[in-house]
Amino acid sequence: MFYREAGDFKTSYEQDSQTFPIKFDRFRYYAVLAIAFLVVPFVINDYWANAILLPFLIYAIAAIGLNILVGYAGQVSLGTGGFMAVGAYACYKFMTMMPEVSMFVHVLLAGGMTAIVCVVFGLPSLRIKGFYLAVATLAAQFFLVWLFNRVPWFYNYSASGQISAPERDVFGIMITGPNAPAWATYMFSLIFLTLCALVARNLTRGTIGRSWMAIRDMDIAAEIIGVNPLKAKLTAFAVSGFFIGISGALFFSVYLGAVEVGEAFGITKSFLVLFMVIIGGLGSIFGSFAGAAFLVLLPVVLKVVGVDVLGWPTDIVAHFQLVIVGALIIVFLIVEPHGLAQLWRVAKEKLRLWPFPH
Amino acid sequence: MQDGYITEDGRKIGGVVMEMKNITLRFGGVVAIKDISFDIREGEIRAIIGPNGAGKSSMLNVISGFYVPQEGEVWFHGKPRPQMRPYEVAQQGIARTFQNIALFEGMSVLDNVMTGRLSYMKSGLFSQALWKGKAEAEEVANREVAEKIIDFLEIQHIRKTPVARLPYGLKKRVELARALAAEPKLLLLDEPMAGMNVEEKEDMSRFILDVNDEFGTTIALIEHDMGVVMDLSDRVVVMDYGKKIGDGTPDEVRNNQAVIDAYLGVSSD
Amino acid sequence: MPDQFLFATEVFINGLMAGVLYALVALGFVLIYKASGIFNYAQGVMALFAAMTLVGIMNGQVPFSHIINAVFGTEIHHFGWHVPAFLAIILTVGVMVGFAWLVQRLVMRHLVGQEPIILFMATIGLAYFLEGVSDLMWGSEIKKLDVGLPQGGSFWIEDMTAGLGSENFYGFFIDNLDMVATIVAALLVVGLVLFSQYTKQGRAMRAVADDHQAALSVGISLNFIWVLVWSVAGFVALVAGIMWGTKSGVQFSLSLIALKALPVLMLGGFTSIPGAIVGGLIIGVGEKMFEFWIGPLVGGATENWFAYVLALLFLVFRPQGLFGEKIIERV
Amino acid sequence: MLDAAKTSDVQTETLLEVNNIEVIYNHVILVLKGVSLNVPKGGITALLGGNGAGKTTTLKAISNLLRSERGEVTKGSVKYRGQDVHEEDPAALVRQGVIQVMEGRHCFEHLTVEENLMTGAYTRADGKANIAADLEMVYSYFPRLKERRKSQAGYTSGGEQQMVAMGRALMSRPETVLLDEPSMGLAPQLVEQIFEIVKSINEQEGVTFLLAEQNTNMALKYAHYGYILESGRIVMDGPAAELRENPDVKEFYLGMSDEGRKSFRDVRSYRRRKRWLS
Amino acid sequence: DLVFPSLSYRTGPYAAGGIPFADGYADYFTLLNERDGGIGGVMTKLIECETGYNTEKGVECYESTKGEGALVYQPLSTGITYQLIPKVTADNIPLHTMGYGRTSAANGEVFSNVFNYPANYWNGASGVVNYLLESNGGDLKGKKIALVYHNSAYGKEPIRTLEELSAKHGFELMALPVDHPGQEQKSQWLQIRRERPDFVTMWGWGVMNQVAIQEAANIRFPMENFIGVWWSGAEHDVMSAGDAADGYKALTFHNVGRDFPVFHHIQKYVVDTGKAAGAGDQIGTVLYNRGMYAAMLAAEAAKTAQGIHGTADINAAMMRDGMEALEINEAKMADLGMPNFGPSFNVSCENHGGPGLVGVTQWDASSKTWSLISDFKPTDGDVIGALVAEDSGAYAAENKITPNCN
Ligand SMILES: Nc1ncnc2c1ncn2[C@@H]1O[C@H](COP(=O)(O)OP(=O)(O)OP(=O)(O)O)[C@@H](O)[C@H]1O
Ligand SMILES: Nc1ncnc2c1ncn2[C@@H]1O[C@H](COP(=O)(O)OP(=O)(O)OP(=O)(O)O)[C@@H](O)[C@H]1O
Ligand SMILES: [Mg+2]
Ligand SMILES: [Mg+2]
Repeated sequence: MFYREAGDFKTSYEQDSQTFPIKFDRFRYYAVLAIAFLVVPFVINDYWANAILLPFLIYAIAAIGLNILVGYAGQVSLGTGGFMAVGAYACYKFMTMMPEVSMFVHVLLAGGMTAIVCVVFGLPSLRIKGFYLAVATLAAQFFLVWLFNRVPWFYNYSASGQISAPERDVFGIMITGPNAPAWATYMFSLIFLTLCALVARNLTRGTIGRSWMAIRDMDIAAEIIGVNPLKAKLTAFAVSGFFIGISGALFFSVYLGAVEVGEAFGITKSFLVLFMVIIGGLGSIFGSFAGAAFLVLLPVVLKVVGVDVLGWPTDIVAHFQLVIVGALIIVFLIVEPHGLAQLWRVAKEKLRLWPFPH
Repeated sequence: MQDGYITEDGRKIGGVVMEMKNITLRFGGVVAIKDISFDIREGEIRAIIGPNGAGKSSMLNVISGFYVPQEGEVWFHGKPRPQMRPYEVAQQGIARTFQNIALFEGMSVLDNVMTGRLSYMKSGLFSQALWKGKAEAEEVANREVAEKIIDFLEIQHIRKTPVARLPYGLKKRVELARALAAEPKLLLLDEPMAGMNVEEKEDMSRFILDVNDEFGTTIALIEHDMGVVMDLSDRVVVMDYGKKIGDGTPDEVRNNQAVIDAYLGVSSD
Repeated sequence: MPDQFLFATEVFINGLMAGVLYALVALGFVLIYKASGIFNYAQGVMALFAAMTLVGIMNGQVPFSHIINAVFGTEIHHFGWHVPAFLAIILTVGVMVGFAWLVQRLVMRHLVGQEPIILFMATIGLAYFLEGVSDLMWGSEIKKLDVGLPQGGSFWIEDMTAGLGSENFYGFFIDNLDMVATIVAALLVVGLVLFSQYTKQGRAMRAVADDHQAALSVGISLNFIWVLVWSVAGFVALVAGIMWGTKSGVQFSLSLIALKALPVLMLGGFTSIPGAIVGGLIIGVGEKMFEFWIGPLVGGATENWFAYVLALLFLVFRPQGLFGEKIIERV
Repeated sequence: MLDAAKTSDVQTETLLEVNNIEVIYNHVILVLKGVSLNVPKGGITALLGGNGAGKTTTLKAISNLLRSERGEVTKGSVKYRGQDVHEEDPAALVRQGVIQVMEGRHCFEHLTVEENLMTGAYTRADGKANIAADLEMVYSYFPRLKERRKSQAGYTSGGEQQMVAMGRALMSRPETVLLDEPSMGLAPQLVEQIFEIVKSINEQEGVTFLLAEQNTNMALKYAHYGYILESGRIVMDGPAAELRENPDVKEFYLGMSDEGRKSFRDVRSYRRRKRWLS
Repeated sequence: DLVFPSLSYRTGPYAAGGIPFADGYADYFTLLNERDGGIGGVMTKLIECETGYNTEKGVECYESTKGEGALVYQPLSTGITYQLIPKVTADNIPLHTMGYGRTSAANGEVFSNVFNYPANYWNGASGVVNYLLESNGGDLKGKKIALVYHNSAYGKEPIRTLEELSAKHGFELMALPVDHPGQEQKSQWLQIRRERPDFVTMWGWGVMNQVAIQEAANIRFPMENFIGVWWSGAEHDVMSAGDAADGYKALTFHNVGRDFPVFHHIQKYVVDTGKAAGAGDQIGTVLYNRGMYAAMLAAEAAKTAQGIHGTADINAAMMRDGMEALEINEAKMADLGMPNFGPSFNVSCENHGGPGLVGVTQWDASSKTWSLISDFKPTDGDVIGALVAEDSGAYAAENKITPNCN
């Protein structure tokens, strides 16, 4: 028995509803946190920060946000790219309008802004369901991108319509711009990710989370037993928008530093985040992490293996990358439609039973 | 009828809590309910029976506010109930179970039961996000109620199991638990015993009677097993293709020729 | 007649025509959705793949020559023959049927009974896969597709109508290709409607969409139905690919026409074949007219989002689209 | 395990043979722990048992519908007419004459009642006329369906849907019908009617039935032979008449004590179930 | 080794343009290695990294190659350029955005590490107008010019300049955006048909180009009056419209065709020895030539740097100095086997953009060739200079850069 939960008794309901009811899990969780906060910042370099860790952290935030909407509340959204754009542009406007304020505040405000926009586009979800809703959210995607491309106020009238993040700091440490040290950008994003994950976890284990899931599983029944669908759906959109906005803000300001809306926040972004959520596991916070890690790492790994190790031409590798990503997605769905998180759960269940097969 | 009476086995039945007045419900060309009136008294077990497609479930849906009748009114506590959304109806103390189990498949039994308590949980988004203060206290308090009901229905052992994995009969019981968790004044049960064997029906009957006894919950019940209906209910409404063809005590109904023709058939006991 | 009115009419007609082209893509979606409840995101890529295959066959290109050359150090690119368009189309249909079979075999059959969103994701995976394969197979440069369809404005219509307005009005501009597309689309729709409504296979197809398990239980072979449907969808993709490929050359962006088809689907209803056409027409006209009247006021390029917003607003009033099956809500 | 043939008075061919099967869901949940049963040709065999005993799972294992639910038969074999059908796909089984009526109706919501019935004839190739005749036959068994033939099945009542599901299966002209809880949710008259229909189809058309039922009373009244399933194991089997007289069956499945049927109101305490095996 | 990363895109929506450019860029360095043994005796090493025209991948490529001693980046994407401008400045690696990117980077006082010689978009915009002026007897008053542009940072670049020029020369400007990818342009072309501008100019890329040319042919817009920027003037852009595209014009800042000795060398040393980056069939195409031209400019800058710093094994900072001191003249080019291949120009700290000389090419559908029909001519320095000063000034202020040339 590698994995034990026997002998782990709870004596109160608080204990029972804590995030990691099993001691072993709790321990592992603290270990991961300790490494992330206390070890990684000292060993990080530009490549790891900019090519792997920042995108992972930032996409994980977006994935958590989208997972709340899709995985918990059952409202499929393809507007993530557009909402991230709202976060990015809001952040840009706040950064340039109030340069003296801390970056923390800018990012949070950008999240709030996105939450509002997300709620507006969430309103039709009261009537529209399923794939109709999914496609309807594309309206947000295209409209928002068009808007940010079209209205010069959003990009401060720059000639090309690009926005570039000015240098901003937190407590005197550069967070944005080319001179921000890798560890600082990493820590900044990590703090947001940790907070978002905690908040998401708290929300999903409590009342609001249950009403989201009820709406997801059977909306009519949920309403009849007393869930207010308006409130449940719109809070889901708001919370999800808040997270996605934060990730959009970080994506622009901390990670890329300059974006062009159509390119950075196009429809492919929406799909990418949705992939993360599904491959990771719908309705699982851990899954959001797993999915983000998987899809950030996979192309890098494939590239390294294909180009650097095997020495194939880059275009063949790039095409193979598409083939492999596509095939992997399908294989994953076939093997475990409920994502990496479920795979992990099943593995745990098996370990618990080990060495007996059933 | 007077304002309340005492049944043979000594339970007290109160005044009318809900009254359906001339309800008519149509779906396009189909008339599901045709000008039906009946009442439900406080503390009683009221059965609704009738052949398949008679409109029984539709009637419950009208009570729940899910279907809006074209004609007629629902009176609740002596007042006509204004048009309201189903969740508002639920918040007035009306809980129910569904004919085709409508549990939240992606959630554990415990969470399902906890959803029954949503109307009691009022903490704000912010407090919940931080899991501090009101949110946590509320969670614990309501969890206690939920656990009590779980104990009562003897489903402790599956508390953490995702409901999708449960066999049919247990799902029905979980559904009942979810409805009870709302501590309703009026409980609507749509075929709670369908798909159960006798032993399980006996258990379920026991639960229903206990709920009625211990919490004084008024119960409206749809059921096709005549044994159950006749044994449990105080009064029975009989529907047939949208019309009411009988209303009265089990004995009255049993001997009503129209009911025998339309529903019971000759061989019923 | 005032020119402004004539211009508006012209935009209107061209909107209709553009709508037909969108509808051609949307049809493929509808077919698969109807038959399996799957929202097949790969439809656009299928159109690309079909068109690439067609061009490849016509030009006698060696498939996967790029990899073959990279691995074996050879220099082969072409077989050196040219296949006539007609024959090439038939061969391509064969390839699409083969593809349908593979999809069924390798993907669908393992995902029986899964939730729609999972199936949707699988088709996105498929889209990536197919995109990579098409490029590996036929190369990613732009290819010209010419199966002999006429192209360019119709002189005849132009001459006939030039007299309607002042000398500022040249006559209506109507693209010959669009007219061909309209005829083809009309034929396809009629054929498909008859098929799905009045044949045993059509009925089975709709049954499968509702409930996989139940369909299995009455002996409908999901595998067969899926191969059938994906083949038909592949054929529709080929038709769309030919039309769009003729218009803009065969290259990567062809797969993005799927995005143009989605609002059409919403508006027409995911399950309705006539809906795809009507939806397409409404979207085509709507976006062109909007761009014509409102576009100049807000800086243009409204077409990408207008269709979606229109569809969205429409759905708020009719959640299942124009002709979609009513969403059954019961407890 | 007892042998069905031993007790049956008429020595008939065994159509369906289930040998010691084990079923696992999701790779971890073991549901059937070695179930064996025999279904003789032309008989009505009942499979009884409480909730979650594994009746549905057994039927699905036979008709090969498990795979789509992430379940698999890991041990044992299923033979139809002596042939192993374990690997066949459900459609092939239907063509061989085995059709399942699934628990919970499973109608095609968006198809009309008539279209639903017609899908039942999907595997048939014996001409439109025969199919039309059978459609009339189904309508004659279930007149209510004829009235509602043009409405979408999704909007019909529970009972009507059950009729649709039954009728749909009959449309395939089956040799063996696996009937999962046909009485669930039906009005008493209709339950009886359905069992009568089962009986008459069985007698007149010679269709074999394997019937999973909760309504033990009814099932044993109409079945020839019964198996009782509990927690994934067959705990008792025998001719229906014998089972009906068995005191345990009487108490737990028929709700009768020595004094005859007792009122549901009188069950004052929950009984600890007595089990044959545990 | 002298490391030259090539952020290429051989996949995705813009692959058709990305492939020949990347081939040309790579083949030239291979040629230097094979024929000359590298640059100044040090072998060159090309690291290709696929971006798919995607900024995030661009960042990944940048981060993964910069540690290898990369000398200069050539991202061939305006989006990635904007991304890299601050990063290269911080890392002190030069960035060469030839004919694309951020136009105001021509101001080397602000953008110390970014170079966009020999011409930029604003030169392009002015080049179009100058060409039209010239062919219309110096007068464009009352004429109407339509700009069909890719609705992105790239496509929007010329608008400001064209607006200024329209005020200056009195023509009317009509801007028509086309959204990515640009497969459906009916609206835009119907509008052109209605409003009948005298000239159409285009800032397109990818499939948008072909569709525009096809649509122009469909409405029978006279091709001679249709001028694309240099990214809208490759063979594949015109090929699919067939004969109808005959006469279409495009700007350029280098020569076209394969009649240059350097191509014989490439054929001999690179293609025939099987070392070509692509299939070897792209030589002489517009974008291949451009890629090769970019490589040549990089190699020459490297040579210059070697000269300045007296070492053959230069680093990125030295490379930057080399680029800033680059001199290209006819003699040098003839020496390299590219006589008259591009304009002569000098780069300086104040001017990273070169002289902005722009030529015009025209497509001949029957022979399927592009030919240069106008020499490399200067563009409107006053207008452009002011715009550059304004935009780079704003950038400097926002990023607290003090413009200086030390
Ligand atoms: N898809 C599934 N995944 C996991 N477990 C399942 C699944 N389907 C059924 N089970 C489990 O298998 C056991 C047997 O279920 P089954 O449906 O066969 O019972 P049954 O005898 O038909 O009961 P009922 O009378 O309630 O229909 C149950 O404990 C159930 O929880
Ligand atoms: N949403 C709806 N749309 C259309 N028709 C409906 C709808 N809901 C119910 N009906 C129809 O109304 C009639 C009554 O249905 P209802 O479900 O109330 O019957 P029931 O008495 O509960 O029957 P059962 O005992 O079979 O459950 C049926 O004929 C049904 O088809
Ligand atoms: Mg009902
Ligand atoms: Mg069952």
